[in-house]
Amino acid sequence: MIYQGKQKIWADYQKEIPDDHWYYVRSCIRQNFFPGSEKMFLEICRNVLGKDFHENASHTTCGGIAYHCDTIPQETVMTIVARQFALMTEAGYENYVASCITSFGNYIEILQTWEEFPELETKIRELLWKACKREFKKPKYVAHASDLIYKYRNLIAERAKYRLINRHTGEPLKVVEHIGCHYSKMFPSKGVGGAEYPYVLCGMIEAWGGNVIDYPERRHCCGYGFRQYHVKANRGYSISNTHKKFESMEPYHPDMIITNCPGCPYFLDRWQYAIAEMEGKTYGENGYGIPVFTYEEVAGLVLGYDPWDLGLQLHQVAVEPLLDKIGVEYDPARKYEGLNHKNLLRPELPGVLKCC
Amino acid sequence: MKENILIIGGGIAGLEAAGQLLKLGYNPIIVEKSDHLGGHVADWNRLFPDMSPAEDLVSRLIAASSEANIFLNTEISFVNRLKDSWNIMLSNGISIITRILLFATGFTLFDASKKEEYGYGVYNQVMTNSDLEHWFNTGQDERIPEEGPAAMGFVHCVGSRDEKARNPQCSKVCCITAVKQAIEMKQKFPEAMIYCFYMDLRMFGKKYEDFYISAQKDYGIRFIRGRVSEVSENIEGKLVVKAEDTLSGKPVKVTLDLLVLMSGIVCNQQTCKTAGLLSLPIDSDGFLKSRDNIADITEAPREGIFYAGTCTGPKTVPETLAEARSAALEIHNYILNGM
Amino acid sequence: MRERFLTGYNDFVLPFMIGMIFILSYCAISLVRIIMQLPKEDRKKFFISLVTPKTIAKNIRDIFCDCLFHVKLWKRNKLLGYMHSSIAFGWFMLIVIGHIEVLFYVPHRAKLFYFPIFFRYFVAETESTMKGAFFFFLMDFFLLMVLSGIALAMIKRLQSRLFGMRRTTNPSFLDLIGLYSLWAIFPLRLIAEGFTADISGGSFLTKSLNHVLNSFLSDHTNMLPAWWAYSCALGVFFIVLPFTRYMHIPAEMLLIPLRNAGIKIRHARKGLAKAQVYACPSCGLCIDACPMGVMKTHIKDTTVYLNRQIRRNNEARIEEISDKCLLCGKCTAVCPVGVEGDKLRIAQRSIRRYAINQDYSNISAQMLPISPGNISPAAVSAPESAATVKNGGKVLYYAGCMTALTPVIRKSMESILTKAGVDYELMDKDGGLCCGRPMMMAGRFDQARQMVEKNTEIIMNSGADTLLLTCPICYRIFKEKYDLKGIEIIHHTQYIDRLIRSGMLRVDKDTTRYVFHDPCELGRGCGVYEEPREVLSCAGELVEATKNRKESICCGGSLGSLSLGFDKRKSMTENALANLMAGAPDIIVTACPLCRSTFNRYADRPVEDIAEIIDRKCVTSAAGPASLNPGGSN
Amino acid sequence: MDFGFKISPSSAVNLDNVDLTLYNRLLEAEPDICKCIACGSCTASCPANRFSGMSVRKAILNLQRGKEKETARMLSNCMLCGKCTMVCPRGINTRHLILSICKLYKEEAK
Repeated sequence: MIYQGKQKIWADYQKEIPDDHWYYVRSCIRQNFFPGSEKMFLEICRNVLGKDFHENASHTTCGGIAYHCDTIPQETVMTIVARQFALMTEAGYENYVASCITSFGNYIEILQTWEEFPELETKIRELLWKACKREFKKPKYVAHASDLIYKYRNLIAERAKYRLINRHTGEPLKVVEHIGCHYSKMFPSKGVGGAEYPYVLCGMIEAWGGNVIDYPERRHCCGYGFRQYHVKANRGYSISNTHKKFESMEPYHPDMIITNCPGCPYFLDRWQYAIAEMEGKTYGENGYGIPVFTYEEVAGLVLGYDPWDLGLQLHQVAVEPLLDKIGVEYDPARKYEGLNHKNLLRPELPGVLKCC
Repeated sequence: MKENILIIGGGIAGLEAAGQLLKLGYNPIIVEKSDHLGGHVADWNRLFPDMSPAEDLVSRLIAASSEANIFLNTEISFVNRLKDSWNIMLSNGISIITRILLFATGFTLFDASKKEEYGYGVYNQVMTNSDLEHWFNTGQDERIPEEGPAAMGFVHCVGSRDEKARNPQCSKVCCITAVKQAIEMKQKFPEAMIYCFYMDLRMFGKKYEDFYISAQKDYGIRFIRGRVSEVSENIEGKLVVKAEDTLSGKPVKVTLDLLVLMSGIVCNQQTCKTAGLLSLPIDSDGFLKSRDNIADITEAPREGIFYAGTCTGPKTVPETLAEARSAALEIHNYILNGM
Repeated sequence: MRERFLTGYNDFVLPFMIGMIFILSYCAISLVRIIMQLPKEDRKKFFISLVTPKTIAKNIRDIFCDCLFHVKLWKRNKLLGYMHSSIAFGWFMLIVIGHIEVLFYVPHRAKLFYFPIFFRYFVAETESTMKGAFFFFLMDFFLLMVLSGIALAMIKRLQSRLFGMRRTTNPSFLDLIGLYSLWAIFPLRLIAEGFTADISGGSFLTKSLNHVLNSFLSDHTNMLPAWWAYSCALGVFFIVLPFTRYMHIPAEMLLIPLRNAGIKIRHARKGLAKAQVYACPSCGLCIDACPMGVMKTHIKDTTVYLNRQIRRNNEARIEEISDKCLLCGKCTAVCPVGVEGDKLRIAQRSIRRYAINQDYSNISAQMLPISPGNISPAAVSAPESAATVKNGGKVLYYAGCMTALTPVIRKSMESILTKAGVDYELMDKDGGLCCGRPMMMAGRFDQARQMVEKNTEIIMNSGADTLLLTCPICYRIFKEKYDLKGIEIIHHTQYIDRLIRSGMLRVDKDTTRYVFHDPCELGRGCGVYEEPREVLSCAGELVEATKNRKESICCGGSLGSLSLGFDKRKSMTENALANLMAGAPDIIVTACPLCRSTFNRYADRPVEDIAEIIDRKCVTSAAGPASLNPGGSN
Repeated sequence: MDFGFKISPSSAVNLDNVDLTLYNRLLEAEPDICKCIACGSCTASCPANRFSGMSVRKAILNLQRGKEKETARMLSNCMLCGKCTMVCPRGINTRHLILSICKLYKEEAK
């Protein structure tokens, strides 16, 4: 591997990301899967770094899941997106940041389509007006939330309590970065680092002290694939692809996986349990799995937030071995204690995959 | 006084045209931007289909054109149109007045790093056809181990027939070059397993098909019809190459020690700039536009300007030489017929 | 005549006796083994044939014609015929007359095996033996006959072309010993008898020699060594005989009755196959006959060498030789002793073991795209009732795989049928099953049988009463292996001939010169020679090739060869084409799709199927459609 | 545990893991197989194609890709009629090739 070669490509794919004043839209599913992530994003941007991030409770889904599941037509998804833009315009923002990778891809795809087919844009404006009497301006900048964390990575590193370093050996942690397919595979120029060697997560990992692993199936999909998971008959295909990724990264013995997509961490995390049950195989050390994180969770961890406040107890793969490696302080007894100090109850432990 | 003819480019087309024009009694002036004559062919080792050394051809051409005025490391700075001629200002400060210009500006090899998925410049064992020829010539390249690669691959059509790489045209020579290089590698390393990943095999020229059969039968080179989709590195630092074997409709994966990218022929950006100085049109494929693509391939739409070789599109060596001779004759007739 | 020795014995008879006893016991054991190796029903058939007067007569006639007079060789080349029959018949007569002499003069010695052979040593002439002069003359006459044969044999080794042979076999070491001992026997006998002629009497040859010998060798001391040498030569010849090509002498005498009993090769190495292999005299006629012979490299792949390798159990070479052969059958046609080179090779192929064995049980007749109109009500009933629909029955035309690649033949044939008003149906319009012959030729009988069964089912259900074929490869297996009760199997050359004869087809004659190439499977394979010629004579002038009919040269494209590559076949095709040029034909005509496409590749003039020509030349017949079914009229 | 779905093996052919021992033996007997240019004439003319998908082109390719069972399945209905030999533009002796494959490779376990 020639690192300079990658740097050269990264240099070709730098995108302009304004520093402040963003209109933030959430993901449909992340709040259920990784509830601490979006909260942590706003916490870091607003409170730690003091930036202006606006949010509107009336924003909806972008329609991406339905679009990629082939259940709604393009005009519908475009009108939904147009309404989101209208909300942004009404709030007086022109920088639009999405929490979800599929949303991000969806916005980019729609904006590019309108550029190629302006008549479609006109039509959507009419449809939006007919539907809810709203008008919109197209955002000046569209970013994914990971772009911003990437942009703030050094600021975060300056304030970091922990680094991605194994405190027993002093070695950097071996980190697998997994980029959501819709981030830059459709429009390479819209992602930091392009499509083949995206830099957005690599940059964070490097800034926070970890070591990026480049393994053969790095580019491969997490296995979600919308229709592949949602249609049960296809679900074997979904898990087969996840399995392929783990088989490929296994020889590198990664300490953790960082992702920037709502679906990826979910499937990389939960399918490890299913694979363990089916094949009797686990990929982490001592029968554990490889812990999977969102980039916000990792940012929160290095900044010293309590792992249980980050919602890490909702992960399938136990995070404790990794927390121990980094040296993050945590109270095992508080793991299943809710914010209101109510007991969340301990989940049943799986048979093969070792969990805490 | 002998008629001045300015030849832009000192590759094989420029040299051959100069040699012919000398014989016809003119005064050819070659302007070459690099520090050597012979262009891409001078960097090549052996030429298909007879495996003749490229050096022999280039030195023969140089010898035949030695009486021409040759300016190396020189470019055209600007051009003034006079009444019936041009005043050409060169980067070395010399100005030339000529009534006739011959473009023999050749081509540029596609920058393989633009095909990011192949990892040229990123992975240690990815090289181009030109790098391999350089190794044939010098024997120096860290990417090729002394004992030879156990398995290696050739990727055809890198930057050719690729709309996204903005080169929809076929580069014509890569198929046969890949076969030639594969045979040469097999001759050097008989134990190596060699794969050629191709989209189509365009074996149009004299003896090309024989070459191909020999590669299959005598050298056991394995041809896989399918474009390489991505290249990655495994934990041992070997290349993992993925492609679809379109003939069986199945994806294939193979671990290789060396991957050679057959960079295609693309138009020379410098040529376009010079053409701009003379308001010459560029064809839709990015190469110079001839007066007619069938009957007048060597003539520009403007009087007194001629083309030879790959400045008008991908060509093989014999085609280029034939075109250079043809252009020289066109120039001769043009002068005889009183312009 | 009186005996010279009371004992009637001398040590010099020992070599002969040893050889004789050895060869007789060897032959007896071999005979029993071969007969035991025959399948039970074949063995029964054989024994019955041995007591059936008709076959007895045929056996005797064949043995005389083939073994002694070499009639087939006479027909091929007079010199060659004389050479072989002079030795065989001359020797035979020497033995017969020798025995008569013993019985006549010293009947009490008849039980001594060697006595007739060395008769002249043991007896002395008396005054009363003038009546023996008759025998003396005959003995000398036949000895001279044999000697002349031997002399010719010697000449043949140097100048085989005089005997009509371009190439001869390369003898093995033991063959050479056998050959030289055989050559030595008769001159030595002449010398031995020459030494004793003044005692035992003699005729024009021996007496004259005796005078010559006496003129410089005055006494009889040299007599004994000459008799020793004669006996030794005989002994050596008999001892080496089983290991040389001369084994054909006894083997042929077994092969003839086996053949006349109608026995077929059923095992690659045993029974009839073994008898054939040993009956091969290594004469090498098959070398010149073999179409592969145009390339020197293939000479050792001819039948004579196959037989030799089978005798040596050289498996690698047996496989190579048997796989390479085109199975054109010409070696079988020319073989003077009746070795079936093609069948022998198929038998060798049949003993190969394959790990993947084809199976067609998944294919049902319904899967084949045959139009439902083909399945007539009669089809549903039992096959026996097929005969009842014969008169109104139609022609089922099976074009076959190869014809699919030469659609012009199919098109022409269909056009002819339409013009003649024949009610026909195409059996394999959109592809069908292969007839099984190519599989058969590869020696995979089981697979071929499955195909035969599938096709039989389809044909029996078709309600047709005539099966028409344009491919001789198909035709042959349909003739030989299919059991199609009530359905006539006919090749298109025969069918067209019939159409013309019956007036259903009128053909315009012009001056075009046609040469007919006899396809191997049609001519030698099925014996169809006349009909295509009759048909062509109606269309134009028929000229003949240098070698035709039974001797026709394979086009080189045969499916029979498994291993001959495309590049190796070119020279064979060119040679076959050159053979067809003798009459300067305008058009080369054949009746096989494979021959047609093979010739077409290299021919310098048009190559056409007989159907194409007739289709072009025929005028629509006056007869109304379906007024007469030519198949039914025969 | 049965989830109602399972991990399926990759459909990709990993050329690193293809055992070519038998193929190399076949290659010795039939060196012409590398001359195949995958034109498909053999497939198009094959009468067994409709029954077992027989195709000499695919049979060769499958052996190169380690899919021997596929080849055995295809060959199971070959009638050895020789049409493929007739149409092959590279002059490959496909009939002998088929017989060689039948000799070397094992049939799918029944």
